[in-house]
Amino acid sequence: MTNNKEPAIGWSREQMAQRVALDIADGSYVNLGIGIPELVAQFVPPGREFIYHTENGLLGMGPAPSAAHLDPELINAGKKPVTANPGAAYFHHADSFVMIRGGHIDICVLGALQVSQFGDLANWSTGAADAIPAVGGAMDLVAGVKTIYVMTTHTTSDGQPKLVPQCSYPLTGKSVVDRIYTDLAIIEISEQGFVVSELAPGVGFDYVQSKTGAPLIRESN
Amino acid sequence: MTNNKEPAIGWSREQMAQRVALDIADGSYVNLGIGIPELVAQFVPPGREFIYHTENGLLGMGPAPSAAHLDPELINAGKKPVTANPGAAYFHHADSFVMIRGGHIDICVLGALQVSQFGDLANWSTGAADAIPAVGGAMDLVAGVKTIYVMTTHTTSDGQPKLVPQCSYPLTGKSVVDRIYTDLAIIEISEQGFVVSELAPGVGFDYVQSKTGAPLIRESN
Amino acid sequence: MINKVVGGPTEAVADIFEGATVMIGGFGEAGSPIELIHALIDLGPRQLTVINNNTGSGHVGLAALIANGQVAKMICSYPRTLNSTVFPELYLQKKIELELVPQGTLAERIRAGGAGIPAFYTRTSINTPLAHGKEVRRFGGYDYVMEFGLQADFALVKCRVADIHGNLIYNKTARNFAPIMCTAARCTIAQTQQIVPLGGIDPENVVTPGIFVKRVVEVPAPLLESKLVSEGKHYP
Amino acid sequence: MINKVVGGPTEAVADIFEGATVMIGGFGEAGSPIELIHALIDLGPRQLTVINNNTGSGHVGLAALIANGQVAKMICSYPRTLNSTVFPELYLQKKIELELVPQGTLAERIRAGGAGIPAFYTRTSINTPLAHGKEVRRFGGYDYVMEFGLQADFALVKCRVADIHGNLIYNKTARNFAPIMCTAARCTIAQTQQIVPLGGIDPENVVTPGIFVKRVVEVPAPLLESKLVSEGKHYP
Repeated sequence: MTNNKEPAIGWSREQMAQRVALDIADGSYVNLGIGIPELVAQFVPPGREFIYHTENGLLGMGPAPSAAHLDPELINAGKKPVTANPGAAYFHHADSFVMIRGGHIDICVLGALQVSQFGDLANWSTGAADAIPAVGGAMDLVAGVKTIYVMTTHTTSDGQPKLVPQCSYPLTGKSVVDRIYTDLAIIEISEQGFVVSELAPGVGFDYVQSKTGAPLIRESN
Repeated sequence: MTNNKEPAIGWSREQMAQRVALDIADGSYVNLGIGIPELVAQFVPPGREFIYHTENGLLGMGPAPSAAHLDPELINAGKKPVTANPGAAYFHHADSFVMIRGGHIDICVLGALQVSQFGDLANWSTGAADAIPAVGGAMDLVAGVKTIYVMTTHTTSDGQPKLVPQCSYPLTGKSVVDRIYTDLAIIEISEQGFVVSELAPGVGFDYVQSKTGAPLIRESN
Repeated sequence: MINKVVGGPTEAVADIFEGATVMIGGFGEAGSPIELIHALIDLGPRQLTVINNNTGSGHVGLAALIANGQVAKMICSYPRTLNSTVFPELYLQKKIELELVPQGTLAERIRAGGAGIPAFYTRTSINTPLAHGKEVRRFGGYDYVMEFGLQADFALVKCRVADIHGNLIYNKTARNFAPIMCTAARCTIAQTQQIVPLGGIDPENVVTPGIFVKRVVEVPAPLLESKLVSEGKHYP
Repeated sequence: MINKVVGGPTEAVADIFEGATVMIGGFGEAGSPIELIHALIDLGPRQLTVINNNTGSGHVGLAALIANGQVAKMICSYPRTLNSTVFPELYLQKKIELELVPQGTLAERIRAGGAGIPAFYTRTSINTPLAHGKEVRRFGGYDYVMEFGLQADFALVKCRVADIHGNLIYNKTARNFAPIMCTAARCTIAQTQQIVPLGGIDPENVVTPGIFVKRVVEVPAPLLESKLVSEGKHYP
């Protein structure tokens, strides 16, 4: 049942994004973090409609434009060109963060450097002395959005666990993450710690545990 | 020089309004309280332009409309129909009070029940047990607007002083009034108390003092 | 797919419950969602806390809701206006509670409630009876009063145009409290004179983005409170 | 009579003084008032505190202002972006100060500064290093951090259309920080692609009412920061 081989196993980034999208209810207001989370928009299940918020001041964000329709003043939080869907609205930054801080956004999908077993998130700084600290809207999002999903590779590029007993990097927020989608598993944050709710095809519980820095709990059936 | 007779002497309400208007600089953003202060808009000196703010959500308020152009959804803070001048803007209540609380309005002209010699204003409640307390935007205006002018009859309808050593009615704000325009005189608030800067034609200093509840100071020339 | 349009005022307000806190847009009659208020009277929940700048006039709209005994407490800045007799009478009989809040503080408290700000400081009301019992704190040499954010279970607002996502635009000074109330209520219900297709409102001109609105109901020709009052109408 | 239009960027920024606090609109290049910033470089005042979400890119606009040694301190949320090298180098050499503020807190602090709110509470940054040294207070069972309003001597913003009273409308997501910065500065200077007669902007659609704007300067075809950066341009 277990699989301890090292070659590419588990979900691809696209499959992770698809899996996240499946868990978002029709009609949700969604904020997608920069990077991998942006992929989620490509996998909206048939019959569902999500409305995307980008914290720089647009609700109803659409996909990237064709080269002919680029507008350097219509961008997302990652400063990449986007479009506005019918029914969109522009607003200023204070109003945009009313949506975030006021708890009006249903779901935010973010990347992570580390997630602790009790849902602490570190995703803005490694705390290195020579780093330029930059936080953007991450702390506002985890403090205000109703549900926080993290989407991340299960380990760092050099194989270190990103799911840890306690974050060693500076926190973005404490006890803020609800669920983690990795290439290996879907993991809920419970009062007891990490609970594995789903394993990627061909991936065993023990293998995931071996890649995780804190104890995993099998979901009780 | 003094005049102790009781018949109508001093400035009319229109003359008071004209006198106030003379003291407002070109280009000022002005909020006029309900009642007598509204008359000021009729006496803008030639060559000057004032922009009127009404706290229910309009900057660039114009005069009352003709009966044919009444719109029950275009009203002033006194809930009377008004118009919008070219260059006007509508906004919601929180934004409207950003203008007030944030110190962006240059001058507010208000009525008064009482003004103390140190500039305390009482204009929202007599404190009577059977009164329905109602404050509206008066406390916001006196707390936020840069310059507060009071426009009032010098005494109550039964001859009691409205300019007093200390307000007996509940305060709207403490040390907020800059200048008082009455039917008898123009009175500045100084650190020493009431200073008479101008007397209405035919009105003597002693007469004004006799109608005032606190000592008046002659302006030094 | 997202379509927030519901059939009518009755359906729109059907889940407003006894003891609910309800923000109601409008400054006097401008922006008063009178059809939604009348539907709330038909529904009949009692012990409501209502947040509005005033207390209605005559015997229609908000005044009728109060007259019908459904309102336990009003939070407002100016409870007496022309033709306002219902609230004053009940207040003097101590049959209704009043929390009097300066108008700008009321607006800011509602905005704060919608913005996730639990408390803020303002100079408004300092050294007055309305600051009694409130925390006073000094910043930069001046005293300020601490005020709390206000939230509600429901907001009832009136607008001019809406789309099916709940994006709203208003009419002139009828905008007043509506945009901030939409942000501060768990369930915002908007009556609109017109519903347009998606894209019918320029994204640059949206005043209330749809994220703040749960239900939209079309009322093409809303009643005019002042007209009803001058005719001596009572609701119901 | 009121006419806030001035002749050009040079005249518009002429009184910005050494040690001034300057808010500069824009999120990356979207909304960056590049002609006003270049005029500020020409003018040369030093020891500025600049408030902007970022720190510019390449060697034009805000990055050039920093490279020119005029900025003592940046208050921002995200000082590293694509092609941003000027600030990082000076920061690592300890030649420029940084106050890092979460983006939403930055926006709310600017709004508070314009709204006469000296301080407010937010959950953002609680239990993180960015809350260190700040007052924490409990409301309704949750901890919140106290944050202070931010004000400035000047704000420089870019808009799409202005009238002579200083009413402004923006272009898409270039709106970002500009409307709140306009409220929080003693002197707001707006560069606009177009000036229209009074009445040329529908009062329902005004985003920044003229009361918040002191000077308007027309720049019909503003430079595009990303284009200048890709061409390797330096200013001056």
